[in-house]
Amino acid sequence: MRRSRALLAGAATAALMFTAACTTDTPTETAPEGTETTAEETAEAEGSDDSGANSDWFVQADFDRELAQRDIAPEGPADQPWLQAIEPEFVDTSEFASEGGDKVLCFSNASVSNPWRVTGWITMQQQVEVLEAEGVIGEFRVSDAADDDNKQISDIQAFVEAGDCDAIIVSPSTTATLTPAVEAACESGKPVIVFDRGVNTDCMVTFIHPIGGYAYGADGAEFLTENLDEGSTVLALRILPGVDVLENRWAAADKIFSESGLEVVGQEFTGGDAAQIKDIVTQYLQRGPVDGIWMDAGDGSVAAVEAFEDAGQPYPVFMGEDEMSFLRKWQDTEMTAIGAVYSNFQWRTPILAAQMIWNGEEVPSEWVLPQDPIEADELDAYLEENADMPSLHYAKFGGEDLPGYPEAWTDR
Amino acid sequence: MSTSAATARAERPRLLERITASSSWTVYALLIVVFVGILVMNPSFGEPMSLMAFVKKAAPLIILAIGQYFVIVSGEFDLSVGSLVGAQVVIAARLMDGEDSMTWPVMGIMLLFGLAVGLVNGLVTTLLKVPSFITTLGMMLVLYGAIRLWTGGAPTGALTEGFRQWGRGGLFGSPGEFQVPYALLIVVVLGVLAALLMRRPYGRTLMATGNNDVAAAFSGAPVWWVRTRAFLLSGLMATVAAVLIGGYAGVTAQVGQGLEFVAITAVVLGGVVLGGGRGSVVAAMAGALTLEALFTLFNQLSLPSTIRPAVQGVIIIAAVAYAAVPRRPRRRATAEPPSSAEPSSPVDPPSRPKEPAAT
Amino acid sequence: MTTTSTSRPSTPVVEPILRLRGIGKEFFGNSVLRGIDLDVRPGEVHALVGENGAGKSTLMKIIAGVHRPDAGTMTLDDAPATFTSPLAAQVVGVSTVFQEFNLLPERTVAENVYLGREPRRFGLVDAARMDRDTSELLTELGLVGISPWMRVGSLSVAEQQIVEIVKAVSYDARIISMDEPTAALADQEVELLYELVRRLKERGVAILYVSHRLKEIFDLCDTITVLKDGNQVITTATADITPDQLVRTMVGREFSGYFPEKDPTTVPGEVRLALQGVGNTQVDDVTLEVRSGEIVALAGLQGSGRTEIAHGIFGIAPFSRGRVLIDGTEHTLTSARQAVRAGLALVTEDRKAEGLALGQSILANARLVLDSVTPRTSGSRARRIPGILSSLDLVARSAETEVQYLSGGNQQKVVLAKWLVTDPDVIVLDEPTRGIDVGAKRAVYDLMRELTADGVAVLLISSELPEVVAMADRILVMRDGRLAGELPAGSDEETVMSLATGAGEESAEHVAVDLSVLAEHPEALAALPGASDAAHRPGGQPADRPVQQEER
Amino acid sequence: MSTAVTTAPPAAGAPPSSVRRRRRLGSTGIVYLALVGILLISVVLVGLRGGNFFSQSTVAYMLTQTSLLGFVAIGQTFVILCRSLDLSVGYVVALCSIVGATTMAGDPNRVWLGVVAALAVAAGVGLVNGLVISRLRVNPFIATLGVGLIIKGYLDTQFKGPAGSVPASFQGFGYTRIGPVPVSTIVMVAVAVLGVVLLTRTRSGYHMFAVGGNVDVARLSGIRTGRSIVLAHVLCSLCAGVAGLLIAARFSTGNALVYSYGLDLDSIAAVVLGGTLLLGGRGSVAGTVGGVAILAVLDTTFNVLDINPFFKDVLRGAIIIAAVALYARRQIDPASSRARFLPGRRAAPSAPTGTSGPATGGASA
Repeated sequence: MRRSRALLAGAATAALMFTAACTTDTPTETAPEGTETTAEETAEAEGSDDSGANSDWFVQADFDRELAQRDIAPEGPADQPWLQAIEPEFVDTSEFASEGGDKVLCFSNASVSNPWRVTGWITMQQQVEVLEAEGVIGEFRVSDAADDDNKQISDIQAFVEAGDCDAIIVSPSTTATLTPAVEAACESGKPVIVFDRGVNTDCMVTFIHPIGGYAYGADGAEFLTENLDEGSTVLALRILPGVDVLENRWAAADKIFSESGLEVVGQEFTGGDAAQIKDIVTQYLQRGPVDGIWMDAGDGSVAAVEAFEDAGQPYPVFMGEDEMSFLRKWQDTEMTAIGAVYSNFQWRTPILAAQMIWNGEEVPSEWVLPQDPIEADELDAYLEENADMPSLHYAKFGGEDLPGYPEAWTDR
Repeated sequence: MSTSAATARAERPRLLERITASSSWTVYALLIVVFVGILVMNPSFGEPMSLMAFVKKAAPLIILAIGQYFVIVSGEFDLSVGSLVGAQVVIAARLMDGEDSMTWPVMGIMLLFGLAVGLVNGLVTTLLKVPSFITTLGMMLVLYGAIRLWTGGAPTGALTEGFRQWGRGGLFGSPGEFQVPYALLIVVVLGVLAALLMRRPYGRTLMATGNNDVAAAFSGAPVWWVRTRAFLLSGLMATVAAVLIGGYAGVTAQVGQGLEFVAITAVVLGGVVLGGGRGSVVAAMAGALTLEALFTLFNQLSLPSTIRPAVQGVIIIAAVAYAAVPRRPRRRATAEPPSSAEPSSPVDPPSRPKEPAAT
Repeated sequence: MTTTSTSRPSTPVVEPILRLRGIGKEFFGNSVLRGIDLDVRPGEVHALVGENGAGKSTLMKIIAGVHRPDAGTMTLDDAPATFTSPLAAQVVGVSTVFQEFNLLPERTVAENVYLGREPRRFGLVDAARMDRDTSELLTELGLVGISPWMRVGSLSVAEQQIVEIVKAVSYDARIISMDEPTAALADQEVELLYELVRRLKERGVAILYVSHRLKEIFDLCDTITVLKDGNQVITTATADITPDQLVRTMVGREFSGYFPEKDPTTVPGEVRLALQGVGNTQVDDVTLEVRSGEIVALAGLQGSGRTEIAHGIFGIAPFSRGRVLIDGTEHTLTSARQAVRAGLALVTEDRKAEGLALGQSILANARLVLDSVTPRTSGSRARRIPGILSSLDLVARSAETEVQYLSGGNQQKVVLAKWLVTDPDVIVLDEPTRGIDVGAKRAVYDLMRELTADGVAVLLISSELPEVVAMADRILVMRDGRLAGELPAGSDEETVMSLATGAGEESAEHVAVDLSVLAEHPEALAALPGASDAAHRPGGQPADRPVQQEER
Repeated sequence: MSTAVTTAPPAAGAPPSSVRRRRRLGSTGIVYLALVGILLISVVLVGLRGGNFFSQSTVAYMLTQTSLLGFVAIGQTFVILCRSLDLSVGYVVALCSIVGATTMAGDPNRVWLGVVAALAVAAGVGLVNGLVISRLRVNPFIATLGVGLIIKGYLDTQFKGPAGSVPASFQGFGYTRIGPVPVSTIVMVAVAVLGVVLLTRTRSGYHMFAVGGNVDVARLSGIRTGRSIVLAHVLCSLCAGVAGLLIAARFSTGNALVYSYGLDLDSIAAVVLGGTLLLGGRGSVAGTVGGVAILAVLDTTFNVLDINPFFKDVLRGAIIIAAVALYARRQIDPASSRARFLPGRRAAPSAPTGTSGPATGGASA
């Protein structure tokens, strides 16, 4: 009896090893070739073929919509941008309405692995404290996936199975990969709120996000185009390849640059590492002038500016983010710059959305928050307002009216 | 047993012979090739400003390679240096918070912290007998988590100008013009000190410990302390590297990430053998310099950033494989004493280096 | 000196299995073997002797398939044979047991024996059969102390050696070469090996036996081939040669004068090292003194606790009881470092594992103690090293040569040099002449005399009785972790032996028989006589346990 | 185990093999003992917070966490046993998730094609790793790091983000559960059983132990050591390939960024936690599964207790070090070889009284 089982296992092993033996002779290139074509097929199937080097990520319709949304006045209270929405299509949430407080709010967080997320996470916790004090929220249950999609899928599954979440908030780590998990969460009958990055489904009650990556990239690219003469050189600094929100930013910028007279001398991935950024900029400066810097995220932007200082070169026209270190450097150097914004205050919105849903109030099915870059004339105001904030804080964090302000953000 | 006295006292082999006899000569060759490549692609790289900018960027890795060298040559690994560099920069920023008066006290604290991490790594490895790969892997996780726990996830505070000058500034001239970077001076000083240290009793004991720790112990070497000191040196070097990196580029959340693998790669590229007991610190530094030069060359070639890791992988494997291949005949030649020198004692050439000269 | 084959073997004429004719070997133009003719016959034990570097190892490696000969022919069963690898040789029945064990300590005996050719059933390893076959083999060879499922790492050195031989037998070996099989064995273990060799011989296996120990050669071997400087000096039946002649053939010098005379002006002085009732888990209640200018020998069987005394003195495995006095001051030594500081030196038993960093240069090794213990002054003190090395007649290309490329004797000289340079007051020599050639041995003996003349106290641990008897001023004999007695200089080996083995009444006869052989060839005593099991086993333990559990 | 036990001639048959089996479990036993210990602490801690550690969802969560790392760590066991190392596994997982997903392209009929393609690519990478190490004699650390970088370069260049899609039928591999037990865990256990059989019941497995224990001995015994190393690497990559397919099933698409999950170092930590020697020659797949389970229990507990994610890293690092220190402490104990000497010594009539304890090591190397 033991033997026969061992035999069976042996046969299976043999089969496995046969597979190995047979396939090892296959040149490695064959399979990847196959995959490459299918990747393109997929891209085409999504109807995203367009001009430009970045056809994988460029969708003309999305680009057009986001650029247009920048000029649309949002609905909602003027002093609470986190409650504003652009062209909202409200959905009825009465099915989720329920009496009583002390709700269990579950939040599956992708990670707090970068300063932008850390800032937002503090804001979110402060907002939760307000609602806890009001008795709306009884328990705020959080799973942090540490940027691991697989773990986040499990986290969401665990929330669904625990069964006692009154609402599930998801900040997805990657758009495509979390779709099945979010769909499963929707099917559980609990209200699901997705914010920041999206998922490929519309089953959730609301999807909260600022206008988006195209707008972000375009803000900077347009600013550079306006402030630089034709033929000027622009260096694009990017963090990672393959992250959709970041790819959209570059796709928009690439599109705008290709239609302007600017010359993009290079696009480099830096991992957000200041040392690498500084080194890369320095090397470009050795080879020739760089008139403008475009960045897909503000991390390490100060290092890029310093590279110009250390090389004794004039400051470029610069696109940074609303990160304090950059804003301060901007003020010190008085360079021509823009601070693009990917609205950090969106971290408050899901909590408030959950409260609205429990109340049965209608919410936008796609809750598009405003996303306005910081321009030179607003710079001083933001700096003054955030004077005590640490250098990796984000100016448009939108938590000034919360009771924990400012200690929660200054004393991290 | 006739000839002897003269042979035992024989003078050291000539420099050229020593360079080519060691496995590290490939790294010098590669270094020259890469530099020539860069200069061909971009002659302006040879200008003093450009070279000094390169030195500032390369200095931290070279210093990390020195630290990693000590640990590797003693037969261990230090995977925690990347995390340590990150932790140190964050500690510096948080404790200084832009106060100039705090620069020196905080640098003192960083020094102590770096030594403390090295001490823990060393003691856990030597006294608790945990393989250093695991010790330092654990330390990497602990540092990564602890530092973020302390700062709430993202670095806070700011570095002072007095701190930043070490990685950013230099002697003679003003910023934006040609300067002799402090980083260059620090690298040269540390490199010379490291090379001297390896010729000192401690260096030789370290090398012997990496080669055969039992024999070292029987010869009176406190093996645990010899190895722990290697980890202390690694912690110290990581601290210096942190000062330079922080100074060069300021604080970001990502600082230091993955540096441990780059440092180990650099050291191995320099012909230092993983497992201990073989290799020179100068070659390890050359390995680091080569790696940094390679990154620069990629940039000068306008290689798409995404494909660079692939090219880097191929070059590293090729270089290490190349260094491994021609060693065998070369070693045999030295193994075989010329017949004229000692007719009475022909040594069987070892069929494998591990168990030579039986009978 | 290059005459060959002066006499034919006296054993009944059996056709050789393996025939070597005119074998020569060069390494990089350096000829190490020339014109070797060798006939290996079934059921014959053929000794291969010669000084270190005479070419024995190379010849063995050629037969084993490690090296290929550059000249000459090998025929196996009258068919030309070239072994491309050790495995190829093994498969046709030519196995070699090297000095370094080719065993995996983490695996079992059976797994080691059948390594590389595990029996299979339906594609899977048939572990049960493997155990069974190994067990049968062990029983057949009379080895009941070892079981197939034991982890090899848990076996003693002798047992591991036996596993190696069992492995060779399992290949249905017709020729087994053994490279100094007794070098690391305790004496009762040697007896076990003898027994094994005899059984193999009965089975018609041809055995090629390399050894430095003349006793073994005369006990075991039918034929002797002497190599010198790569030439075959003689091949003769054992009966046709005396040990004295044999030694002369090997070294080309008379055996007398092997041990240097004691300088009459050297007289023992102050007590340098004193142990008072020391003990730990390995030894107990040991009291001894070594004076300056005195050589005290610590004799005894392997595993009797001699090395443990050395390790205890040196702080490697410290004593837990008793007092250690150095120059009259009590010391608690818990590390080698403290011992060195206190003026002690220890030449360890196992050169390669404990004595040398093989990958480092001669100079680096010679400096190691200075560098480790007295780093501040090592630079100036190390200047003496070249002088010391040359006074030891070290042969090497340069001081930068890595010690792994040196012969055993030269390696030992490097070990000695690294201790001499520390100017020790007390030097402990643990088997200083093991596995080194006659010339190097002589250098060690000379050195001991010089040291005592300079007032150094020498504690000599040795299994080689002639060495003990000829060199020591006093002989301490250990047995089972305790001192069994003290004998004055000039005591004969017989007395030492009986103290060491604790030979009782009932076994006296056996010992006497053994020693009668020794009496005939006192100079041939390169090894302690093998003591039978019963001879020194108190309490009459079952005799079916031939493998005495000795610590290595 | 002193020989006193075996003075009676051992009969060839059941007793020896049963003893052997017991001894084998010894080293793996402590891993599972540690697992039980950590499990108990977890149950108590979760219980104190009013939770139930053995609730269906928690168990399912834990098992799901086990599978992905389990596949990779099982593979890693083979190479570590051979005294090698594979730092490219993370990249292989990413590559195979993409190859699998893009080959399937959402078509249920192409599931098997996708599986075969992914595994073929994985085996190819393993082959390259193995050949670079065994033929070019590049240190495994550098070789696999280099191959990993090459794959990374390919992935970053070719796939800017998730690619391909997986048909619903294949998603079952990632989501289907039988009771609290996910299918992926069952497959992982099956792979583990295959691994156990391979290591303890096939020549290839025996030879891997030999190559890791002492490569010279293995070579002298006629083992083609290069082949063992290559096989180990191929198996390791295949396991990583299966992990990649699991990723594809869970994500319903392939994702290149999976390489940043730290699977390489995690899997090595799990293998060492599982009692396998980092220097090769000793270890077991069963132990590795135990090691993976320890990490999964920790993760689950941290998750249930809602521990700060950064504090998790601190605890994880500290626990890995502590556990391995614990194992090391046990291995230092020289009793196994020394105890053989003591009974004989004690049997001597005048044996000193203080010798009952195990000998202090140090002397032997």
